[in-house]
Amino acid sequence: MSLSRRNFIKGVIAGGAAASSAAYLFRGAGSLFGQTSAPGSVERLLSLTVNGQTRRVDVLKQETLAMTLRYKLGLTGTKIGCDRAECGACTVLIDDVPHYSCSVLTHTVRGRRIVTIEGLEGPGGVLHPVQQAVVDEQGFQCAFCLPGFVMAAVGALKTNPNPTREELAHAVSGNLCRCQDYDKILTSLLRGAEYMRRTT
Amino acid sequence: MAGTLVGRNYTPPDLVAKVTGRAKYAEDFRAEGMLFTKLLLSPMPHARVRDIDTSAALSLPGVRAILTAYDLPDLDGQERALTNEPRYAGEPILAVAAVDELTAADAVERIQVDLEPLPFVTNALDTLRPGGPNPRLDGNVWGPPPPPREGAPPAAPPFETLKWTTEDFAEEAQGRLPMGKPAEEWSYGDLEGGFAASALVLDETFVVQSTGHHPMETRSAMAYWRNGKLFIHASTQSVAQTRGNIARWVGIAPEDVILICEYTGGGFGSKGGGAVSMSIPALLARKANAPVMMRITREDESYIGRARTNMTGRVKIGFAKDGRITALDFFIVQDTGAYGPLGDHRSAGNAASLIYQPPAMRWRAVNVATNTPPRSQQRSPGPMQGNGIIEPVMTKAAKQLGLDQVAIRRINSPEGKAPFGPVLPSGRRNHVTSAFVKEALDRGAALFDWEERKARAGKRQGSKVRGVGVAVGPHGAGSIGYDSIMTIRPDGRLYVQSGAGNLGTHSMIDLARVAAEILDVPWEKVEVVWGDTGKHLPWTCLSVGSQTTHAMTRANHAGAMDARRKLQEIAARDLGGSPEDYTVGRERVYRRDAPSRGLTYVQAARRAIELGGRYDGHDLPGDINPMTRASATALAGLGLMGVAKDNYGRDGVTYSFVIGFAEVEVDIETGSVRVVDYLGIGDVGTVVNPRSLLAQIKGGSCLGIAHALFQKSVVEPRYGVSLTDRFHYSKPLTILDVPRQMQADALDLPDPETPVGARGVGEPPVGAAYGAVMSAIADAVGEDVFRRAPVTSDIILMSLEHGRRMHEPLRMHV
Amino acid sequence: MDILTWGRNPWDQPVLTHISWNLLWAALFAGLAFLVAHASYMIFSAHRKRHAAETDAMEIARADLPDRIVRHSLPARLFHWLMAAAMFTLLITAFLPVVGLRFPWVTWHWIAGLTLTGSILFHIIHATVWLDFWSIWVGPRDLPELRAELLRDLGHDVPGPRPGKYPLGNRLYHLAIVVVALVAVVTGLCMMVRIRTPFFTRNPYLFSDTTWGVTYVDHGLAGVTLVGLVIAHVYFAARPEKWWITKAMILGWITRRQYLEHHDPDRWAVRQLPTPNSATPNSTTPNSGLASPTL
Amino acid sequence: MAVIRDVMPAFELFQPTSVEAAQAVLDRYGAGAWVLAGGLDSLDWLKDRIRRPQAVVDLGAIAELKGIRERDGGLEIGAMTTLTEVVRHPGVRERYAILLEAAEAAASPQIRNQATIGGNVSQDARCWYYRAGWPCYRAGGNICYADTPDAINREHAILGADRCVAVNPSDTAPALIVLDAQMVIRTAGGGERVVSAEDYFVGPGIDITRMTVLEPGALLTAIRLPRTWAGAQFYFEKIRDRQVWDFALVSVASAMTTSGSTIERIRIAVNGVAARPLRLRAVEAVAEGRPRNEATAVVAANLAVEGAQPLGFNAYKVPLMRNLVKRAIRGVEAAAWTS
Repeated sequence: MSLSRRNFIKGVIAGGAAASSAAYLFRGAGSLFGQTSAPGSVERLLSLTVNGQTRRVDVLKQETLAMTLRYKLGLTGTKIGCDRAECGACTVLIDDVPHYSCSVLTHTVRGRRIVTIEGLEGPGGVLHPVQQAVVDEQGFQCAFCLPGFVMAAVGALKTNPNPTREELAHAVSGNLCRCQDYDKILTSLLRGAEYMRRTT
Repeated sequence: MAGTLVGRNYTPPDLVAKVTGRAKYAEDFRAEGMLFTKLLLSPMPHARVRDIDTSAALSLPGVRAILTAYDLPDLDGQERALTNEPRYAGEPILAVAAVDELTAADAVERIQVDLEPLPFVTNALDTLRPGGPNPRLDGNVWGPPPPPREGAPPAAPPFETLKWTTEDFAEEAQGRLPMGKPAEEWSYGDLEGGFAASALVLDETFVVQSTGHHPMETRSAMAYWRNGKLFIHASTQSVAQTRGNIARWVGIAPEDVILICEYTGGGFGSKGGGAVSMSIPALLARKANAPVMMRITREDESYIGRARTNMTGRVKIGFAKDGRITALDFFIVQDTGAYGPLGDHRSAGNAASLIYQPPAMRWRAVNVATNTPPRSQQRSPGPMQGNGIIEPVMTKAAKQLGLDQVAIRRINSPEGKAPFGPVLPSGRRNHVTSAFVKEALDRGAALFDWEERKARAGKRQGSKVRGVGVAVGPHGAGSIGYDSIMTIRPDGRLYVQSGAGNLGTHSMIDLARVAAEILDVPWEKVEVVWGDTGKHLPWTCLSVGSQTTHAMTRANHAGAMDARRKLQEIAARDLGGSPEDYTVGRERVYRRDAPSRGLTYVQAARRAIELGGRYDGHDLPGDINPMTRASATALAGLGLMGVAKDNYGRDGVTYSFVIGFAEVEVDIETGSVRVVDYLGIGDVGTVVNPRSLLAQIKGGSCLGIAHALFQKSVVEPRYGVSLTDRFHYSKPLTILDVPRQMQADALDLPDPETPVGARGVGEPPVGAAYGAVMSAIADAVGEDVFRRAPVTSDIILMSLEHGRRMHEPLRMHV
Repeated sequence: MDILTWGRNPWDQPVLTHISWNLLWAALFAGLAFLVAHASYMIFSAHRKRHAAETDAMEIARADLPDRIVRHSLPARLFHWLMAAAMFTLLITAFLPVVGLRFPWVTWHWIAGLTLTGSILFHIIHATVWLDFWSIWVGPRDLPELRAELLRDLGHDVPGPRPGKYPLGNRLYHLAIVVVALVAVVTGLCMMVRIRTPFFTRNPYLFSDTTWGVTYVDHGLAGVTLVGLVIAHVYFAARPEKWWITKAMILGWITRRQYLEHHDPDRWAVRQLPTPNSATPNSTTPNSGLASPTL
Repeated sequence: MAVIRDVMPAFELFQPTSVEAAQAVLDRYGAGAWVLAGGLDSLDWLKDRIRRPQAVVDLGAIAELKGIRERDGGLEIGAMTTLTEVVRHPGVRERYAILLEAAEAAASPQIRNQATIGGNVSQDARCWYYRAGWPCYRAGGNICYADTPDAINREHAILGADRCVAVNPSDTAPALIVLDAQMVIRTAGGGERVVSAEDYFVGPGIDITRMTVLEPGALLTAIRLPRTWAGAQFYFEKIRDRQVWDFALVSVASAMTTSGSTIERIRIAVNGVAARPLRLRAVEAVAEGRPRNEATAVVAANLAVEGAQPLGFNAYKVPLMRNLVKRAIRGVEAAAWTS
């Protein structure tokens, strides 16, 4: 390789001497490229209502909700499995409706209610009925897909609290599991529906 | 060994963290001043880096460091995380660390890499042609592994050049696998005599696809250095065994690696001993002097994330009238990708000799390298591919001989200490520890209402026709010789150190159930310590190949017996008599003849600390692994320590079996296949954790079903680039592609060669389902409709439409 | 303005894809600019033509010549108009979609291209076998004519060669069109391998990326050049003082007077008389076509 | 310059509340503008860094583009109505059930919750060569990678290919065509233009870089379902590999009215076989006035696939399309297994 190692190393040292900045995934305010707003475009600072709390966040225009949740709000329960709206690991509720948060621009959910897996527990750490059912039935294995499945199921149960096995399978069909005991996943979520009916 | 814990369902202690989102996987960790890295991937399948111009990238504000192959330690020609001679499209060439991902990505775009294209090959057969291109500068096939030498680590097989002749390829046009000079072979018995004595000989070629592992969690990792030690949050299947690999990849001592991986978002073999890419954030963090997060994208994962070896196999089988196999001749061309070598082809040969018990068999293989993404073992590596190649032939033979599909498998199935594989230098063949395949077939046929379903197979209703299929999935199911560490501490709790990965199979917790059972500690008082090499873990098997349950229940059995012995000794020392006079139970060690005389575990733990020496881990057995020794030393003095190596004997090699039963419905107007019902039934030894075990059977079955129906990987032949970089291209199974209810069961017959009786279960269901579903499709629409997988609607429809097989006969990666 | 457009192939290597379609506007502009410039010049020019009296004198002297002199044989005319139709179809199908008038153009384009190719092949054979092949070509021997014509254009009444059958401008134009059209045709035929036609299996990988890039760029350059050339050609055909030539391409003949006025009878000797009552000592090849190829 | 297919580059984001305001931004940024509906197609392009707009115009805040309204005895569906809203709407369920079926066959529940019907019909081709960012015809280059001797083109076109052999991926498109839906377009100049669903889509022969007639700056504002086919007999079927989150290999939609056993009127459309969803006019003409039976279906289905030109890996689409057209005419006999 004719890359000059000396220049290369010099360059790296020079790069390393640049000022440190915050450990965000995306540039913070006063960013390096100074993302300036064109007239009429959205304001970067916005209020997000997540799990019942309203928080002010500086969000880039191209930032997805999954990234905001994970890297700005510390809500890492929402997983990114594909980042392309294919696997469902990032599923959250927006106004009670399941969405792939990897494919929602954060600026489009201003003023809407967002619920993540961290927001399901009741006061005092009481598990949501669907969470409890998943624990009881040991619904998942590696569980990376679990938050997405649970959020999809919780969202579906809001419109159909008494689903058949078939209906619930369709409701969570936008979520992939690679350990793939879909049978047990479905059983546990169905149990969750039963628990929910019992608690309400 | 069933008891109050072993053989019963329980709620694993990690579940609440999982359902609340508090379980932290590698990418969930943050560190002060954390940088982000993005990879520059080779666009070419084989090239040489002539020059890299990073100046424009480095002048970008926020770019902190760039790591190239020059920064990586040499690994004796083995795969490294970055390369100057990319051998597959998508192989990382360099990594940029910057203050955020956007800057890192922008920087990657500003880098000029001058690549010189080199010859490449994506179809394994093409490199075997006379004058065919080689995938690497030094050859194209892996030779046979050198014979193992006492005390030395297994040497890598040689990499050689092998070309076949034009005559060898003569049969290619007929869709039959050319069989030129093999690189490896073995045989036993009278092959020709076997064929001569047979009533039916079938000679079939089958193309088994490659598929990406694609665990839901990609191989993301975050690393930082503190006081000269590397702290790395990564995703691995095997915590204990990954530490040494990371040390080697980074070029430091294993003691200087702290690996944290409490939760692993799946691996399926792709993260067996970690991932070589872990060295990128580690070395970048050192270079940039800041923590580095490497978030691996799904597309990255489809290149660097490992895949199953694809095999094109040809099998010639002779059958007697009653279906008994008289001779089996098996030839495999395995595509082992850009790196290697792998042994799937050997495992496939061994598995075939095991589940069909041919009296005469020949196995020949060529293990070919190509410029396609690197392979690793994937859930049932080898036997599963073998199932795909052979099971449809078994189904065809049954049909031609007028036999039942179950019957033909039953008559050939292994029993007891069944032999398998080649004749060893000792002059004998290996045998398994136990096999109850006939029982499993019988149980399964009954549970599945086989006869009833069989009766309606092949009958049409509207455009729909149904078929049933069965297959026997075998796989090696356990290793031996690992260590365990456990301590009974003065707080009255039993701490079991577990060096296995947490893949959610819960074998890494099940092993503690065995210890608790032996020591009779209530489950609430058991702490399993896992997921962090800073927490002093014992030398543990790789959590791959269905090993953990077998290997680690044995090790923990040994450790628990050691602790028990020490309890007895302490009691005898303090209360008189000989250790044999004492037994344990209800958290006490007490005299058998006077149960009131004894010590509580709390007392015993305190005494052990007072006594020191071997009782609290200051004096350790001589045969344990250095890692175990270091961990036990660090834990010494905390309580009564059980620490031991698994020295239990074993007569034979441990294998598990799962039988798959499938019913499918094929729409002959569209070629669509629906799996109507599925049953997996396991001959997997003693059931330790019933719910997890059935989950393994069903989950593994689903992977096999996906392989039968549509999961694939595709490589564009002209440019040698993977096309299946998205899920809707590679098509992993969804919840709507499986029966709404699946069945699974296990025989629960203990393996006689292991103290707990348990064998592994993760792998064998995959091949069982693969074979069973394809057999069922063959049963529904005809045995000759397909000779490749996945059996997609286009294949079925075209073949039915033309009345003959209508698909690419031999091409790979389509 | 970029003249070429580039893409990056799957190996991230730069590949030429097209000319920039801005060049189409450039060609149109150039064609129209020439047209305006020439028209203005013609209005104000002092082009030195043969005096009418001079022509009168010649006509009397050459009364042996027939009234009508064949300039273009029927096959030559058919060829010309077929090629013109093909050329127009090609340009329209190529460029209307570029300027935003969209329709399925590819099939028409290649059919027209094949028509053009066929007509050119016919023309080459026809011109070689039956016509005075060299009458249309330009060579060093044309330098005196060039000089004379230039001087006449500047208003000088000079002796020196007058055009033979084809004026020098005509011949230069022919040369240009030969080069450009052949480039377009040859590249176009290659490009047919990249699309679906009944003739062969589509194989976009027949050539290397670089070769294809050059092929596409050459085709594009030839295409836009043809736009300019065709504008110029149509313009000249439409100019009143050139009408006699255009008419000849339709009817096949010119009058004796036009013959004598515009041509040098020594350089374009009428070798056969179209009317039976005429005779000329130069008539040596009875029944052969009189006309040499023109555009 | 190396390629990286990750991390969306920066852009300006506009969230106008009226169509006029949206068009003003589109006008201001010209070729640098990008229209964002549900975002599921868009974000793919943006995350892959293949398309790099300066300004993204999110239509999500424009109320007039959302919702389903009664209109002239039919329905008017705002272009920004989500597929789930379409599926759940009682009017759709009662009168235009085929649209429900088609919308429900699209992608996955979460996508249907976010993806809009306007986006579904306007989405770009899913050819994996094109989507990989390769410089093909559709991307402005001069090659079709999917139609080369070795290309892997199982999902590609058998009809109407012109250089590009990609297919239209929309599930709702064939249903809208058979319902004779009218697409309401606000042109760049601000005028309203209504085209039939059939004419909304363009093939590569007409425009190789676009899937629809939408010119830059124009917006699809609504889809009108006329009364014409309300409550007709419908058939919809989508054949795909996976039963969820997969594009159609071939899909078929038909609407029909019968008198006795005779087909009075029929509309039939297929997708997944060409770069635009195809209305099968010749098939309709043959079927109308004939008895609804196997014989008619066979004649019509054979006619449907006339002129098909399969590629290396997609010849199966010919029998598949034929069989689906057959089913769309004669229906399908449900299997009734005893268990």
